[in-house]
Amino acid sequence: MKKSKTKGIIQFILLFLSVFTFFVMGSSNNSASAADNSLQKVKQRGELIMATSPDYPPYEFQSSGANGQNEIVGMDIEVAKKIAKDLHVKLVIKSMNFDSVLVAVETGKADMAIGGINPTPARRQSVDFSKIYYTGGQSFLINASDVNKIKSQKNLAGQNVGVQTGTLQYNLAKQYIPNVTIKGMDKTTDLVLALKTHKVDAVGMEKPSAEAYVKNDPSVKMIPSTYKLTQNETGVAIAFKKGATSLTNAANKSITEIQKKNLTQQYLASAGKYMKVNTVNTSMWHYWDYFAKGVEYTLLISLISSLVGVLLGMFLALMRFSKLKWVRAISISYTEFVRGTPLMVQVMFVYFGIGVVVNLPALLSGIIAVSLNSGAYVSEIIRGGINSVEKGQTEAAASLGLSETDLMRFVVLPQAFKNIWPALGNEFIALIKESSIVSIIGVTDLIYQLNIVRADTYRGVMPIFVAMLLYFFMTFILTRILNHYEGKMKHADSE
Amino acid sequence: MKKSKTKGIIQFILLFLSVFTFFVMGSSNNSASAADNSLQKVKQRGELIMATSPDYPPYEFQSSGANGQNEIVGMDIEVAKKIAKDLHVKLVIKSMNFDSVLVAVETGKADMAIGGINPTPARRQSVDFSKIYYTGGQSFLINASDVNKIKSQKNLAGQNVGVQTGTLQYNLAKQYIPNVTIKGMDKTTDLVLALKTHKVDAVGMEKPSAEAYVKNDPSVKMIPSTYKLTQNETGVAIAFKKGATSLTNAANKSITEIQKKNLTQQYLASAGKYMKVNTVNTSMWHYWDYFAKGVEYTLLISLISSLVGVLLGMFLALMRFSKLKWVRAISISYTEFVRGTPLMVQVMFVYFGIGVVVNLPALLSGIIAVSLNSGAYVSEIIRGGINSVEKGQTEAAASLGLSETDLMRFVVLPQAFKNIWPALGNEFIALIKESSIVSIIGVTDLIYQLNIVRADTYRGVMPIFVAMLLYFFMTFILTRILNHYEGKMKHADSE
Amino acid sequence: MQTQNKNDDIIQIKGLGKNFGDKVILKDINGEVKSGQVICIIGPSGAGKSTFLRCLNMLEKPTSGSVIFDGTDLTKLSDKQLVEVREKMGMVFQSFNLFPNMTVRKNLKLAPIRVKHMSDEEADKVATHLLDRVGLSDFADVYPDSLSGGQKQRVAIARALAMNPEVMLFDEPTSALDPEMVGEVLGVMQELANEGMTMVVVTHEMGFAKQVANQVWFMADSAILEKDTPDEIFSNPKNPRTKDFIGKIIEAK
Amino acid sequence: MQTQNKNDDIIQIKGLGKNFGDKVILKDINGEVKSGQVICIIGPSGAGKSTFLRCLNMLEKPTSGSVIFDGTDLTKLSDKQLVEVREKMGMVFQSFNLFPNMTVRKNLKLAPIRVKHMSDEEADKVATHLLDRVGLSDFADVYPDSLSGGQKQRVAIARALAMNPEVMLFDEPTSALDPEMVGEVLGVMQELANEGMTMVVVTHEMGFAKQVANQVWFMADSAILEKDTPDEIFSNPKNPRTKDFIGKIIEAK
Ligand SMILES: Nc1ncnc2c1ncn2[C@@H]1O[C@H](COP(=O)(O)OP(=O)(O)OP(=O)(O)O)[C@@H](O)[C@H]1O
Ligand SMILES: Nc1ncnc2c1ncn2[C@@H]1O[C@H](COP(=O)(O)OP(=O)(O)OP(=O)(O)O)[C@@H](O)[C@H]1O
Ligand SMILES: [Mg+2]
Ligand SMILES: [Mg+2]
Repeated sequence: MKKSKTKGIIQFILLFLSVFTFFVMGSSNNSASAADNSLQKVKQRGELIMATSPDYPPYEFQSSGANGQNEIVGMDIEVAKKIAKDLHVKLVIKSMNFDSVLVAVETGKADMAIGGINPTPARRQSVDFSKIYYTGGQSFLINASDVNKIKSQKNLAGQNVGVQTGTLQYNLAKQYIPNVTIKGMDKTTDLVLALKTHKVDAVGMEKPSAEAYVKNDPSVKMIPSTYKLTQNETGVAIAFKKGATSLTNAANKSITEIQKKNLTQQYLASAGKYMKVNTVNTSMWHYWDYFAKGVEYTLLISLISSLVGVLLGMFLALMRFSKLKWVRAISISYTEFVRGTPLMVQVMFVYFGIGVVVNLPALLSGIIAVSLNSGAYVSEIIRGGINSVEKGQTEAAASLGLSETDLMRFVVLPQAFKNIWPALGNEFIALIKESSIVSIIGVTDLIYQLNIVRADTYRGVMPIFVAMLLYFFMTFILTRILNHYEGKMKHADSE
Repeated sequence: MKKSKTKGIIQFILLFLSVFTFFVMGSSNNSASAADNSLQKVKQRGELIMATSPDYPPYEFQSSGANGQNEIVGMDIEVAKKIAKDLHVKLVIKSMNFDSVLVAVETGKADMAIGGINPTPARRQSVDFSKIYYTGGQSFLINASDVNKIKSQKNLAGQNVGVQTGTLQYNLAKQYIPNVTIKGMDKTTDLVLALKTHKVDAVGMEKPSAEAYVKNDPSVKMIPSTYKLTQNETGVAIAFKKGATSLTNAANKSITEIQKKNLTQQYLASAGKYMKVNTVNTSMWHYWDYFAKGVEYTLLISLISSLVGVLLGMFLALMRFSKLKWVRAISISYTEFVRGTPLMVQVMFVYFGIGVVVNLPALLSGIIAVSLNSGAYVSEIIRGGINSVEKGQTEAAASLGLSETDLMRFVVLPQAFKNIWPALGNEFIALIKESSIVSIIGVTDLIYQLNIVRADTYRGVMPIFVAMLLYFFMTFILTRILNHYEGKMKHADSE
Repeated sequence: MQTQNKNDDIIQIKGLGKNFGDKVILKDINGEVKSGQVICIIGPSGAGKSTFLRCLNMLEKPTSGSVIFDGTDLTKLSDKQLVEVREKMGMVFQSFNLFPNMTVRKNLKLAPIRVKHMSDEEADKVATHLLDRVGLSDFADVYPDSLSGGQKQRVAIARALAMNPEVMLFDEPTSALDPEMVGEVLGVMQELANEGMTMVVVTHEMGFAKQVANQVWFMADSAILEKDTPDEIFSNPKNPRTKDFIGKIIEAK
Repeated sequence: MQTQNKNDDIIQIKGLGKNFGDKVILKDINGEVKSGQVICIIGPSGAGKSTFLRCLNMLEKPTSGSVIFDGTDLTKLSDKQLVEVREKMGMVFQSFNLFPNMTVRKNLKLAPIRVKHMSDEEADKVATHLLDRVGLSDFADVYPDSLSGGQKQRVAIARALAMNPEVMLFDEPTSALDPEMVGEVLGVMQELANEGMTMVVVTHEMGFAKQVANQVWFMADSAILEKDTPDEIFSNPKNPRTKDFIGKIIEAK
């Protein structure tokens, strides 16, 4: 009973809004309708030109489908096609930035703009809108096995609900679901995994995203939310040039038919299929460029950091043999402190700490942090190398009257470096693994890229496994190469 | 001109909504007003009982102020005090879950509920609302130095704007700010740091949060957004029992005065002061329990993982000496693979991978991953220990006719373990550092806790530094302890 | 177990060969050790002396040929059967190889208890007796690390004797020792020889060889090049390689 | 620089003492080495022989007493001045200490070029001459790793001679060598002595001491307990510690 009352109020608001809309539109239309030949022009041209920004699945998005070519697909495209068909004209799609979409309509470069556009009052100032053809809003994803248990938002009372931390969904769930236990996570993919592993009973997310998941994964189902949101925010409509009433009305006729036959569901399903092609079918191969970029950055970071690390380490090691106590103290303190704290906290410290003073990009911060870290370890390696040179060498040099500098230059350092090449090689390999930590500040290394692929494919584990293999091959192959050269060096010696 | 037109439409909507509200309220009031003695009852009692959920700064929140005691403070509390004062009664605050706040009013356990409550139509079904006393909504934080450059949302066109990824703010900024470059980050604190380091020109966030920042940090300023949102979502009002018209009207009178004198600003400022006490004044000491918990978990994870790691490592090492080729192969493959991939990717693999099959909590997943990782390294340590036992020992044992088992049991393993205690100790210390990685799956280790403190204090660097010091002290002290016992063991030997 | 050539040869080496991969370490070694004999083996570094000695008790498996001990061809035995043979051949190494994790007494008792299944008391009695014999009764309960090199080697000899072996093999038992400790170890060895123990000793101590050995075998280039009495070998070597080697060693003294 | 006791003593040791922390390694050592003399130092392990030798060229700074070399008290010199003195005292170590990262020739040339500032050709001539003298002309361009122990030690001697020293110090130059290589090194040392080089040699090679040494010093317990001609020391030692030590060594031969 309570529910029906709520519904009534909403319907009342909707009714009012429609009347209001009509009134406002009508009043501005009056001045323009006299010269409206928009529909006629489209029919003469035989083409309906639409502007859109294809980066908003499942509304509209690029699909590099099974057949290879890139095409723009999505629910909105289907709607536009339907309108064009009803007008017996060809649909021409102009792809552009979302910012430019409405401008294209205003300036007559396109007949209409479509692209998940909410008909906000502000926009109604500059363009005319069709009827709302799809209503998005908030919904929940649940496990297919729970469809009988969780039939509506009501059933979520007292359950565990996952939501992205710090989002609208978080606040909505907290305020409107009684006794709910909220689990906040950062990534939608993680939430879906949490759902599938029954760590949460439902995940709150925007309706089209939820539908995309449902279309891709038969083990999850969607239920609508009963949050109260206005049409302005949830409805989407088509934008036309102000005064293009005849074209708008023609579009509205198509939309009425779409709504009557509930075609958007069908459109969404076929958009989902494209998304399916985009994710499951092409598997991990499809994302080889993502992984390649990750490998490239990981190697780059490791390489630069190990080079800088060797320079820094050499400096620190020589400081250790200085005659000045404070120079030794600085070197020891630095080395001990860096080796006594986790790289993760060092990366954060450099990024956020130095970031307060100078404006450092994440990549540079990451390289600096890893280099500073590596320097401490390399200095210990070099020191170890110097100490590994037999004491007898120093004594022999001294007994010959060689100076300290000559001793270092001709006797100790050449032997030390020969001893430590393997250790330096291992340090580089270790950096490949350790540099994974820079992903936390957003550097696009392999870990970061795998997270992107996870988010993109809705596949939780496979990208992790692929990255794991890539890391393993990198370290494995590099270890073999190093061993090979080490062997060669040893061989060359004994000749 | 365009802008004023927009404003006009909004005013029209607001007007309509007020009328509408009045109409709905009025109609339901009619049936109850006859018996309304709500105001009278409060005055007789001499107490105004309010229900609230003090976890929503700056509206209402717990403050363990400078004077030590815990009290509930915030803008809402000031509003309630004002009403109580105007009624010449005492204010009594009942603290409860947000879910229960409206129920408390409905069932008469409290006279009013206040707590950043949006007067949604759904709620209007069960309770009466006062006038809206504060309008929240979206706003931007900018650098104080930019106040002349960025005067309104309009000036953000073409600028860099930071927003939390996946939030309403993200979509709003993308859709409404022309040519904007959006930088998405996960944490509000990171966004504020990005702002202060001029990586972004503005940060979009909810108005009260923005105000809290402004109150705490003179280097940032707030500008309002011009996004169009309905009062239902941005306005907050006080809830009363249905039909408590006299009390509602009395409250409305106070609210009118509050609005006239713009008291909410003043209230917000004083709430900000409490927040200031809550953050800056008590510095890091105030959060010692957070850090303590982090240290506790970090030590716990390291300890359990190193124990399990030693068992696993022993097992793997003995497999290495097996006579069966495939047993050796399994041990080698496992060890090489684990040592060839970063712990971070292993943690993710265990959490999300095993999580698909069994429902594992993050802490357990973290411990499992770190243990599996440590096992591989420990097995190499043990193997090294066994190999470090001189070949002569094996030959001597063989020449005496000792069996392989006796050789291992009496001769090799006792010597091996004596050799590897230091290495095992170092492995434990290394785990303290490495376990920092489990924070990425949400285990409340020291890194995780420091991020909470960062979010809580709006201080970007200090918590990182404190955690760094804590890590250092842990590893430093443990290293000294280990060295001490190592020294003792050596001493005991030579006796 | 096959029984062949039952005579007074306790060890017979027949056509013994040993390769490590492609590398020939021993080729066609022949020889007999009679019961109670002391054989000294000399020769330059890398000649294969240690490898030969280790082939005698199968610490190293020969590639070809046979080693017949007490009438049994050791090269035909399984690992299990070898254990029984090894009990009867004690071995003493250049680097002592005492077990550092046990006291001297435990070093002596371990094998008798674990291999011969002696009782603890019995093993204790044997250990006490042998430590007394090598003059180290006072050191029964210390760890090897606190002993001098000479003392360590005497303990190693006692440990080998604890298994009551028929033959003792020594691989340069004194060359890791400081000169003043060489005497005490050679003294113990000489006593052993006097008591009739069969011994095969790799050593460069000419004095010991002259005084104690029945035969000196000269090894070089993976083979035994000359076998003779110590007097003949040292004063009148026949093989030019032997001549050269003996010459160098005498010159150094 | 103070000049004292200008006589034919090239080295005078006066009340020399050395502690490592609390541990007394040398106490009140006195002695003279005349130009052209060969002194052999013998004694048990840990007696302080190496430390004493290293105090002579200040590789180890004495705690007390003085070492007067060519009339100069070395304990009073700065590090810089010491370099000049060390040029005049060559040293040969038990473990050779050749520089493994240089060829034999480079090993010989490094110090003459860097310390004596010789030209490359000059140093090359010296190196060629000395390698010829120790019989290793053919090995000038190999790395030390491919030499035998005896060859390494001969290179080490040549390297020390390349600085044209007045005195040569040897610290157990043959005790890390296989027996057949001992002779070649002692041979080179004997030649050196015959040519009149002043030498201080820590060694246990009795034959060498008897044949070459002018004096034998016996060290034990941080002190020199007896100094005498080799004949006297070996056949008629006076000090009971000496007697005991000589007895043990002779017994071992
Ligand atoms: N396990 C092995 N693998 C390969 N080659 C080996 C092995 N053990 C010994 N050798 C080689 O066999 C040869 C003979 O070694 P062995 O130790 O028997 O000589 P040796 O006469 O005892 O010499 P030394 O007097 O130096 O002890 C040497 O060239 C040595 O490098
Ligand atoms: N740098 C040092 N610090 C402390 N003690 C030392 C140091 N160098 C030597 N010693 C000690 O000084 C004592 C004498 O050592 P030194 O090497 O001079 O004896 P040695 O007579 O040469 O013995 P060996 O015959 O074993 O070479 C020994 O007890 C040794 O442990
Ligand atoms: Mg050998
Ligand atoms: Mg010495």
